Amino acid sequence: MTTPGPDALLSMYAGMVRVRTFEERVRELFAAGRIPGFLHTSVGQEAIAAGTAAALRPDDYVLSTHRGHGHLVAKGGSLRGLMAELYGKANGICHGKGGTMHIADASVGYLGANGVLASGCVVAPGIGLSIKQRRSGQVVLTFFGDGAANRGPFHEGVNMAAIWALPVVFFCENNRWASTTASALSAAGGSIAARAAGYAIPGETIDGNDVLAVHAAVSRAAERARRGDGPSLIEARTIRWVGHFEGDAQAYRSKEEVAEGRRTDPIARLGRLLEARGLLDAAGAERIRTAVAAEIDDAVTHAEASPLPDPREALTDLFAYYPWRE
Amino acid sequence: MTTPGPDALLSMYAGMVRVRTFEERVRELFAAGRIPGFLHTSVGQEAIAAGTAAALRPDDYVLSTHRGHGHLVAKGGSLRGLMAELYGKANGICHGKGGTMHIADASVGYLGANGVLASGCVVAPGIGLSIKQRRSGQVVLTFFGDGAANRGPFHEGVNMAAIWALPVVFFCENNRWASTTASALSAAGGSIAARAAGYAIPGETIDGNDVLAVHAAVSRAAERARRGDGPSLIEARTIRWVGHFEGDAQAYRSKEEVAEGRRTDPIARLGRLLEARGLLDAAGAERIRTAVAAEIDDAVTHAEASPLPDPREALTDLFAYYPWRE
Amino acid sequence: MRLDFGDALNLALREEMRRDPRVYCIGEDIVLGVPFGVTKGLSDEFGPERVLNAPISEAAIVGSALGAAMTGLVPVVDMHFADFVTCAMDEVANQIAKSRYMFGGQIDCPLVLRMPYGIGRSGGGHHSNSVEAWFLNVPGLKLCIPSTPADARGLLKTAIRDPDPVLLFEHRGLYRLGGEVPEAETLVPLGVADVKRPGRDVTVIATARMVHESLEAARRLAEEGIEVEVVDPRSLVPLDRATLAGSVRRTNHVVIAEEGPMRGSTGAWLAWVVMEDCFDDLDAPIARVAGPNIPIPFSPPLEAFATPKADDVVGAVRQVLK
Amino acid sequence: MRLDFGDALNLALREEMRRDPRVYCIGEDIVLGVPFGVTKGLSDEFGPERVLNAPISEAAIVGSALGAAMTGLVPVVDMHFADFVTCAMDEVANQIAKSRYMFGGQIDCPLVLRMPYGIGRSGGGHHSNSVEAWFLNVPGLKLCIPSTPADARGLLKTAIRDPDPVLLFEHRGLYRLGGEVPEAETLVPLGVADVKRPGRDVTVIATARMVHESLEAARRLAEEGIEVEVVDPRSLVPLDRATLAGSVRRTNHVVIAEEGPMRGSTGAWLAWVVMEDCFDDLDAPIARVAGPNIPIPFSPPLEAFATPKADDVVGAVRQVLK
Ligand SMILES: Cc1ncc(C[n+]2csc(CCOP(=O)(O)OP(=O)(O)O)c2C)c(N)n1
Ligand SMILES: Cc1ncc(C[n+]2csc(CCOP(=O)(O)OP(=O)(O)O)c2C)c(N)n1
Ligand SMILES: [Mg+2]
Ligand SMILES: [Mg+2]
Repeated sequence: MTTPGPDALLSMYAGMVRVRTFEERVRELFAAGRIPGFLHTSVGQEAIAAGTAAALRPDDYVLSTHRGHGHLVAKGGSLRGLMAELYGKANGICHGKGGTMHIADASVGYLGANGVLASGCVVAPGIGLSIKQRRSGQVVLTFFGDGAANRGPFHEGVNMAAIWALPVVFFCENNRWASTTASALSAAGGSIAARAAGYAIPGETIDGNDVLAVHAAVSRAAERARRGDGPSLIEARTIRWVGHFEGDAQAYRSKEEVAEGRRTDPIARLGRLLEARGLLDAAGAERIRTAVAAEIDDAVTHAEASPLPDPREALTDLFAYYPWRE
Repeated sequence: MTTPGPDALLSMYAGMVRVRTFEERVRELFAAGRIPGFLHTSVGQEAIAAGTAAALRPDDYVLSTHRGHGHLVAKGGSLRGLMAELYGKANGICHGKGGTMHIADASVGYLGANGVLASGCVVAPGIGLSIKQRRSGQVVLTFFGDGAANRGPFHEGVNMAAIWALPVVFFCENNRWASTTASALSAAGGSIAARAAGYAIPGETIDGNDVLAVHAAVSRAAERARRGDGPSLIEARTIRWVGHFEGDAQAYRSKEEVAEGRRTDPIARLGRLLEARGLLDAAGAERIRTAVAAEIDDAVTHAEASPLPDPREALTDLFAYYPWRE
Repeated sequence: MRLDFGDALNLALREEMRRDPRVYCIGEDIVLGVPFGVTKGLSDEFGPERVLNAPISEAAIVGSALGAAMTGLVPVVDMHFADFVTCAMDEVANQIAKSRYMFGGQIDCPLVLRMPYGIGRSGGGHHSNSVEAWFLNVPGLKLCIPSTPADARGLLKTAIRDPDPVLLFEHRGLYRLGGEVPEAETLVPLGVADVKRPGRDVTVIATARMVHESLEAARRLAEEGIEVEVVDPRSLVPLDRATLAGSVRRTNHVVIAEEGPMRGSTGAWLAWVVMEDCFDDLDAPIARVAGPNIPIPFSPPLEAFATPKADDVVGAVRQVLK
Repeated sequence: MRLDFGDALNLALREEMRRDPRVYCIGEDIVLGVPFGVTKGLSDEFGPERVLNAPISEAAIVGSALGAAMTGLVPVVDMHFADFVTCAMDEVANQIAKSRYMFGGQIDCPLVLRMPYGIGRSGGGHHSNSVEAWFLNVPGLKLCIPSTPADARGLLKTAIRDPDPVLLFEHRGLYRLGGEVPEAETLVPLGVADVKRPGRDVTVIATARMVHESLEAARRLAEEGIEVEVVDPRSLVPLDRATLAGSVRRTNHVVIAEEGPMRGSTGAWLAWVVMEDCFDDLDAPIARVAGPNIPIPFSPPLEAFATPKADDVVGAVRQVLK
């Protein structure tokens, strides 16, 4: 496993900035009524999106969640296509049919956000089967939350991937909360990673706000998967800085938790390391922020200028083949 | 926890003989075309039925499986009611509506065989909730097989029972096979009990052909549950002597496995111990067999003599209250 | 008193939990009542033992309700979104619906599944579905679908007191709809339809949100002198066939309006019921208003296309009258 | 050649697996083909990579099929018993049916779910159900329901080659039914109904086992000079409305026969379709034959009561003709 060099570190930094800026912009747009739907953003959890993407190959697959914008941004999805989709525009990557919770971008192996928790855990083994059969050497990484880990598909998917030694990485983003419900009160034993032992697969808990730890853990798991040694389970501890969804009053948690999140800001943390290594200075960081802001401005401008779909487009895309009139 | 005295030992012995004789008789009756349905018997697994029942209180609850006759016989269900149900007779315990895979006998806390694997794992926590709310000091034990352990409800039920410290005993009968599929090839890690650690609850593997080991493990788990310390997971290794269902050609396993089962016959094993302790001799064993045979003869005679239900009885028992004509 | 639909449900829960200590609520995020507020404040009054924030384990939430109901409690499950009943489909269709029957009536199963459902606010394909039609085809379940705050409160109270499993379909677009609710504890019986507006020309049989779209359509058509009778079945199982038939025999014209997709839906079943009871009373073919046969799309204009509205009811009424 | 229904399905699987290396089978106990023998011998020819004995994990079996289908394989899932689709309902209704649509057509989902279903041999409440009606109300799925060995083979082959998800409902009571199957590889297209017996007096629209009960009824009625036309839709989505309507326009009398419970069922949907297309062609109300609204009981006389038979079709035909 190669430890990331200067370029890799800088691109992970830029990747986190891109995710953060994208999500913050989306929140503003939602507040301004430009974006519809039930919106869940990943502000504070950027190290996970950037670290996993950096450890994966471009042709590897990712299955995501209801909180998936960052995963797609980091995987290299088109910001224009993504933003236009969030707006529900005709040229959105899903023609406006998916929206925030159901976006996919097959061109970068991102096979879907998902409105149903833990669904990726059972879809992933099938992608693993096809990778194995095609001998493509790819890997599939499926994200799920600490709350989703309590659903049956987690168990069935991990077990299936384990017995067939499928190239799957099960990645749990533990941000302490499932909406208003504390993970500590809903996941028996308090550790998702500890469940790996029951299937005789590797399970580790990492600091999800340390992009290097995320990169290292996913690199290990991906190499193992490519070797044909089967799946791994990674639990990354992190903190969501914002509401579960936009509009969440957050009566269930203390301000202190968010403050803790800001203290452990994954972007600032890598920034300090890059400075220490002389790879980044204030001006350089500013350049990155400016460049990213420009990309996102472009995506917003594009989305704003794009047309809404014709209502009758609702009837398209259901079947690949359906010549019948009913 | 009290170790079983002479009477308890003898009644466990008689219990195993009763289950074995009942199941063997049912197989004959099925072969003779007297009993309809998809029949799964527990020949060889009697130590589990008898050992668990002996460790539970009469008012404790049991949730069973498609292979549940023995569990009900051991829990003290009416042999007449059970046999008549297997025959599909009007006076069967379920009026002929349930049959082999869906029998219940609420009078002894047996809340159902089940045709859907692992279902009991999610029903049990609710019984645990009601026990807790009623402060009745009862326990609920739910049986499931090694194959069923791979279904999602196992995970959801164990986790829920664990976080709420519910009085549930999860009892896995590992007879090595799920129909034609080897447990070793379908349960990652090879140990169901090992999965308990992931939920921070006790999990132990026992010799399911040693009725004393079963009794001891269930007694420990039940005491823990009654203390309010929550659920336990027990995996009992055993061997099914017969086909998965009546008519199973068993092409998937060697004759040697069945021979091994007979060598480790739980009844003979306890019989030797009872003889060694001078509690049972050949004549005594014969008396037990004769008495049990008489009970079962009575149940069969009763079932044979009982009427089939009137076809229109199919319309009853659906709702407790449904005065409407539609 | 005036209450909105969500608060009327909250009142019903409070009243029934006060009346019967066996009643408890279970679901995800119900202590704070997220997202719809129906269970808000219940845990302050009744405590955490009776208002259980469950882990995200739909099969265990629903399956445990069966276990509790069989052994002396009365669970009221909040499905969060009815879309997720798919995650507990076996527990509903094979366990809850069948246990009493398969066990020859040995056990009762007094439980309620509250099913927040329906389209709106770009919820998208996983948070917008009408799934009640599936359960019509599952014998052993009773199904209610209120359209007003008074009916919501009255049906939920009846459902909680019913010894059998009842699914209550609550359209999430109605939660903030206001309406008059009796001061006195008033139960609405199952199997009794309600004529929401009398009229002599056409019978519109509508459920939940479509009752309001149909009333709007009736108001518009009244201006042209077309008198529409809007009949709300309120419960689908049992179904008040007599009231439906009575109306059809007077109007001789029928429109059936629902939100879910057209194919294999509740409306198709209701159309059959009308055919069976009133074939000779029909002066024209029945017209149906329902959603197109697509998942619910995200983008507002697409979602609007997938959402049956008053206009559609107006069009259907004109069709059956021409 | 003469083959039984199960062997015809086995042949279709062999032919398609030989033709297309992307096709694989997954399910419980399919290597030995327990309990119905449909997949027997496939692993000898195609090896364990393409005939996967899965753990008892319905959600993972069905969910993994979606993952494989999205990334280049063509899974054929054996549900073991269709009753257990409840254990993977989210994967079918929310994931498989909707992914292509929600993703704006970016992915194809070529997979088949083989659904052994139906009543018989005292299988009881958990192994006897007709569940196809649920999926009519789930846009995004194609549904087939063959009644003969030739149709079974032809429809399964077509389903495997179809780029969209197809559910194939195989009545378990038909597996050992023999019939003529073409030597040549013959596909049966979706959306094309088949007139199993021509007749001028009554159209009986029937599916799967009820096709045979209806043919038996037709033979009996022919002795009285009543000529029954038996029409088998073969696929429910897409549905060949033209053939159904064409028959009804000739006979002006309709009976619809299915095995599942009456309420909210496939037959209610088909009745609506006939009403919509042929209201003015009907000389009498449609009559329906279906199961009672109960779970399937175990005891033979009770199970028989729950099983629609030729007698019921005969009765229904007399009713529409009187
Ligand atoms: C099967 C299912 N149940 C419930 C929901 C409603 N829901 C959406 S997000 C959420 C909380 C998820 O928590 P977690 O898995 O920890 O992810 P996070 O939101 O923290 O990223 C819930 C309950 C859902 N979308 N799917
Ligand atoms: C959910 C579900 N899937 C599949 C089946 C079909 N089936 C019945 S028994 C059985 C094997 C069960 O194996 P195990 O759980 O080990 O119990 P055992 O039969 O060995 O006692 C299978 C696959 C079922 N009844 N329920
Ligand atoms: Mg979380
Ligand atoms: Mg087993």
